[in-house]
Amino acid sequence: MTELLLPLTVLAPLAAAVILFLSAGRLPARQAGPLATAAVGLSAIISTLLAVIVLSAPPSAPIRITLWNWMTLPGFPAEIAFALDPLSLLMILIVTIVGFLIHLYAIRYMQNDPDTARFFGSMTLFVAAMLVLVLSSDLLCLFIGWEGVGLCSWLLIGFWYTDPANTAAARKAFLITRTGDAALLCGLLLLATRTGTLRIDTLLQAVTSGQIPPAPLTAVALLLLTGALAKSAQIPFQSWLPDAMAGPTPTSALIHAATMVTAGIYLIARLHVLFAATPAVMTLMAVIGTLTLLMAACNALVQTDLKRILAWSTVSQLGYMFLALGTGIWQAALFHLMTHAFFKALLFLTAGAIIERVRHERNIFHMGGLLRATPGLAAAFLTGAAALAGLPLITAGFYSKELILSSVWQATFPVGGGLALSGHVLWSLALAGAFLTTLYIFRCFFIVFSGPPQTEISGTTPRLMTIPLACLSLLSLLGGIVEMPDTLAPVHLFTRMLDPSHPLPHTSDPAWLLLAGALTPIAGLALAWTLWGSANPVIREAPVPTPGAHRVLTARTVESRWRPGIVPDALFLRPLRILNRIGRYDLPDRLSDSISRALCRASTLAAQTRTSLIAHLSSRTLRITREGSLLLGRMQNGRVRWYAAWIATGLCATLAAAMLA
Amino acid sequence: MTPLPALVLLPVLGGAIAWLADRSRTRPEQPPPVAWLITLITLILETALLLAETFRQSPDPGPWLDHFSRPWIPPLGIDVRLDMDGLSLSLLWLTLILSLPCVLLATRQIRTRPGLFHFLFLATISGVTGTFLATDLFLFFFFWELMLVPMFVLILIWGHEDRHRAAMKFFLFTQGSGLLLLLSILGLAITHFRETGFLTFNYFTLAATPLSPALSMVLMLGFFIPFAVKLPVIPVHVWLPDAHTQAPTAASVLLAGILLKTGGYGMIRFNIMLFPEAAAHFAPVALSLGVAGILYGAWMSCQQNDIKRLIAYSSISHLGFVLTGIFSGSQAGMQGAIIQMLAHGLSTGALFLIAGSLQDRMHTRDMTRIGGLWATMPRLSGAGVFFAVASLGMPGLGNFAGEFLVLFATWRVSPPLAILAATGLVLAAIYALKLVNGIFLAPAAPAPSPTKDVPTPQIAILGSLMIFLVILGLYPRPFIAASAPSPPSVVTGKGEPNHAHP
Amino acid sequence: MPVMILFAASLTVIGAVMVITRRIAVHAVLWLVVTFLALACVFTLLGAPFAAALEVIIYAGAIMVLFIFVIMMIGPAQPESDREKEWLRPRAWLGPAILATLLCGELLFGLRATPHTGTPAPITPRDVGLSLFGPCVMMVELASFLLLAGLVTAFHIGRHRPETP
Amino acid sequence: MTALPPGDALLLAVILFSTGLAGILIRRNLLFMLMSIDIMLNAAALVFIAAGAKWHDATGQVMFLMILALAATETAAGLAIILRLHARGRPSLDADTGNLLRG
Repeated sequence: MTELLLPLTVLAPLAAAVILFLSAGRLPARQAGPLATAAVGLSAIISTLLAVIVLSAPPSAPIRITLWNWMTLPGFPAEIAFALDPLSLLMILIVTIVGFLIHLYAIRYMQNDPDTARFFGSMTLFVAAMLVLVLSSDLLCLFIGWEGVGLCSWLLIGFWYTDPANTAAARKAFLITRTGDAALLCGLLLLATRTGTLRIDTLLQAVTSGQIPPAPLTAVALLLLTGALAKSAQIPFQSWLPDAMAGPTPTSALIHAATMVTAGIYLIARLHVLFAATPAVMTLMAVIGTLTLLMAACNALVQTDLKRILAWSTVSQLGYMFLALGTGIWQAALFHLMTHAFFKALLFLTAGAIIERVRHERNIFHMGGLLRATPGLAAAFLTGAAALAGLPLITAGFYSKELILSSVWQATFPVGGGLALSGHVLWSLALAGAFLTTLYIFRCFFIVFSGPPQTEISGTTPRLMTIPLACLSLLSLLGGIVEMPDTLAPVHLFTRMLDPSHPLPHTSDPAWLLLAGALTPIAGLALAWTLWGSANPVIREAPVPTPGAHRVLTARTVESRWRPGIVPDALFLRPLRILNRIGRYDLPDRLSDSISRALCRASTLAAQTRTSLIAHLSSRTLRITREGSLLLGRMQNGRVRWYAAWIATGLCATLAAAMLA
Repeated sequence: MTPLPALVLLPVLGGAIAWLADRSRTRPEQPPPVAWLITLITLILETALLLAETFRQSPDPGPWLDHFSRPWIPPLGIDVRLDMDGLSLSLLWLTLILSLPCVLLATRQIRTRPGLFHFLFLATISGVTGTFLATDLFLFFFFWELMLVPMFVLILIWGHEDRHRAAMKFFLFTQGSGLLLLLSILGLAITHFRETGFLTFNYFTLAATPLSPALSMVLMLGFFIPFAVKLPVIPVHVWLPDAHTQAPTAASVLLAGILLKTGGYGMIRFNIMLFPEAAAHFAPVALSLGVAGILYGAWMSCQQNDIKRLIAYSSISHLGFVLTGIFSGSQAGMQGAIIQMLAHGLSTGALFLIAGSLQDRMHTRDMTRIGGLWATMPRLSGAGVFFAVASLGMPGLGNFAGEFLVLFATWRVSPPLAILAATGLVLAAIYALKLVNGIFLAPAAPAPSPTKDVPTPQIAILGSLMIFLVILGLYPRPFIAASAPSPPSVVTGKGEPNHAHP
Repeated sequence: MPVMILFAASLTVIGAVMVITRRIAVHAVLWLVVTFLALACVFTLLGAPFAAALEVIIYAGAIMVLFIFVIMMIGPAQPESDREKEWLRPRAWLGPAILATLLCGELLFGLRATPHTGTPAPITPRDVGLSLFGPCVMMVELASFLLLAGLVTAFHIGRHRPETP
Repeated sequence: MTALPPGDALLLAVILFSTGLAGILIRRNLLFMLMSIDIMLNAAALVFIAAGAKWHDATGQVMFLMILALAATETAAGLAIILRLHARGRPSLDADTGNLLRG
């Protein structure tokens, strides 16, 4: 039963994608959306079914299905094989359910677009690729999905290809992730040559049994981490994600919530045993996560584009997840991934609806006062914002973030050489990040929804779009109760499900730790209210580059076009561009061309020389002849005396010759 | 009765008939395209023949599938010797799979002297077939030259604006290196004559020639350079972009899809099999050249604005993988190289077909002047995106399978080279995306877009190529198993040289 | 008698030089007569009295008379003298003089070593007559032909004809 | 009587000949040229005489007679030409205008 259902999960969206692409231009636009939604919905139903089967009777070992042998090499088998364990199960649930809601939403959202077939084809392919990624039991097979999501993100970000900026953003996303992919591929090659297999379970056994020496293992971990960082838009690869807002809003929701960026988290969680064996890499991961979450939160605080704020918030939340992964509590990372998927999808879809209502205006300072016009959207956005900020007790985000924070507090991060980084430092930084998170998301909320209306609001949000919003709001609020801190209630359903054999060590956390985590968002909310939300807000106008509260937080000018990706651009794209400029000419080609041209010129020259030489000689001969004849002619001038003189001269000469001889 | 000689002779005979039929036509302006029809029939017959050959019971149990041998010039020890192993068979299939779409899609539009065109086209195919089958070195050289001359004429007469220069370049490079090949063949045969006292050009006999290491290296290089020119390897690749760009569509497809493969085939069959030790010594250089080709081709490709030129440079990049795989010294690399050859033939051939049909419709190859094709021709654009994506090495498609195997084999030899080659994949993404975002998913451009998409049958042909690529990418195992080259030492049965004792 | 020889020879040379340097034709003719007479002396000294006699009779007599006649017929000498003066500029005679001197020098140099033999015995007119009508009778015939041809030519050219185009 | 050695006579003939030659080259007047030619003929005659004296042979004087006839003929023809030219209106007797001779 499960053996049959598992491939079907992937097959349904894949088939929809193939049908949609093959039907290019034939299938009526109205049918493309429902078809895709139905396929993803089918997939979601199957996943739910699988979840019921698996959870009702937890099997001792993961369910494995080998579809076929991909390549067989001496000492290296590669298979197309799926495996279902709780981790995969969680992922496919998130991907299919959130994906389904997003598709549902997109039916109406993309109704008027002429190219819905391509859109939904790419979307379903995206889901299919992500499912392949999370289901594969073989890293090489995982790589298919890994590249597949990159490809689909490129297709979708550049969906509106008539604007070159969109395709440029799409290419940037693909190239940066592709750079990470190359690193990942190198890591896979290293693993494959070391262990002779890329099957995940065999691989992890090899790691635990110490089959790989530490140095290659660290190299593998670093390479895999690079791939994951690029896919999840962490420092230094973060610049592609905000640009990816160029795509349609459902795409953004899909990329940020369900697919694409979670792939990196999933990979590391999947290989957590391998990473656990390399503590230095873990520390690096945690540090990068912390830095990213702070940096992205600061960026989000100064953006004016609604979608960009959300994009940076995604980078920031992914930073939390990497922090959790670096700490070693991958369950917490996945818990946050799940709640994040709910509220981020909610936020994006709401944002899309808002933007549609205000005539595609994306600058938050041109909105305002939307609360009265769109109370439903405001409620949805507030729910999402609250979950993102992690307002205590009532939101899912609180529980997941709290789990991460409390674990970080207790962890230590070995740096190497006996030194270790205390978890307290990272905890305080992460807490500051949480504060900033609340600040920026409620800044956004207050600016958009309160205050005087700045723009005309038109139309209504269709019911088909509100249903997903409602579902996601519910999930954002209640999704967190599956796992609670011990201080509140000992509910550990989530972590138990993920890893029944190794439950998280729940030491007695001090109560103030929880309190700090709970109070920080509230403090942030209060500050945001003071600054932007109250009747007499401190800051109301669109931020201009003047010294003020904003200048404290960012050293650069505050513009919506501000590109925090400058450093990675300089790192990756500029050298490529320079190389491109250098490579405008094919050097050997030039060389052979110039040689041939030189030969040609030389032969021409030789021919010319020859011709001119001959011409010169002939003309000279001609002249000598002519002059000689003239001379002779002058001798024959008919003057007797001259003849006599010539005779005498000849006589002289003859005599002289005779005598000298 | 073995059908091997028929396989070789059928295309050129069909071509001759096509030519004559076209000449005897009274009103040349009016289609029916007699030559085209005859060509099509010829190719279908050839396919049937190859089918029969594929499923024929092998006459002897060895890895060689079929033999054919007749004396040709006995005093010099030259035979007409054709042998087929898995490698030849798979490359022959590639030849047919590519030439059929070529004829179906690209050659019907030929208006100037269609008879001659089809004759030359089929003559090239004959030459290629012969090259893949010949195991007498002299005969091999004969076919090697045979496939070159018609291609030269094809470029010279039916090419695009700068065809004369391109054709001359092509001819000079390949002909010049062909001379080296002849010298090496003679050198090997004469060495064998000195050692054993009888003159032969038989591949299997010559494989057993005892050679000093230095001589072996010299001869190996003598074989390597012409194959490297054909493949092409980076410093001697300069003929390729021009030839591919200027050739007519069908010739571009033949060049990229099949003719380049003769280089790879030659390297496997002659360099690796005849001189294993010398090849192993030479491997570091060849690997470096291959990786340099990968990076350089991709880099150059990123810079092009001419569609066909971009594809041509991407070929250099892809064939760098082939070279790297061949010289990586392991079976995995060899298999990867073969898979890469097949996949590259399909993907690049299809891209050239698409570029050719675009040029037919829009009369330009300049990417800056083409754009927004998806809106008007979504099916062709979809195919274009698919093949571009295949060409950037998307896992699950044929190219990735080959590239992965090559990288895998290379990593065992030298991880830094493998990392560099993997960097080539990033560059591949750049040029492939540039191609797609330059013409298909791009803002509308000055050149007027055609209003009609290509008809369904043509898309179906491209679709079949896509299916081949997907199968090659997802299930390459049977191909890997079937296309393994056979070593020269295990030949048995009636193919054994019988003139060894004069 | 070397004085006699020297005198005759130098007179010959001086006469010849005077002939070619005179501006007036009659003077030149007279100097030419002097030259011929001196040459007749030289012939005598060489032992050829017959030749000397002929020299005086024919050259100095007959041919010079011819010259005188012609000069007479041509007419006044005065403008001719001026023209000759103009023609006898150093630029005009320097080159020919050098050429002639060169030839003279070469010949002298070539003939310098002529052996001196004894004084020749004189050849009498009888000897000449014997030779003339003996072995050399053909010469006489030739000379008569020559003279005849000269006669006819002179007559033909000198005949006064009406101008015909 | 003291005779002139034929060798010395030759030297005299040379000088005489050169003088005649110089006269021909220098003078443009036809009359003078004729006279110079006579001088040169005399020089030649002197050589014959000297040769005859040296070998004591009468043939030298025979040749002298021959030259005598030649000179007479030449002078007659030359003077006739001069007269003719004069009659045709060339009073200057310039030899260098001889190339303008017509008819």
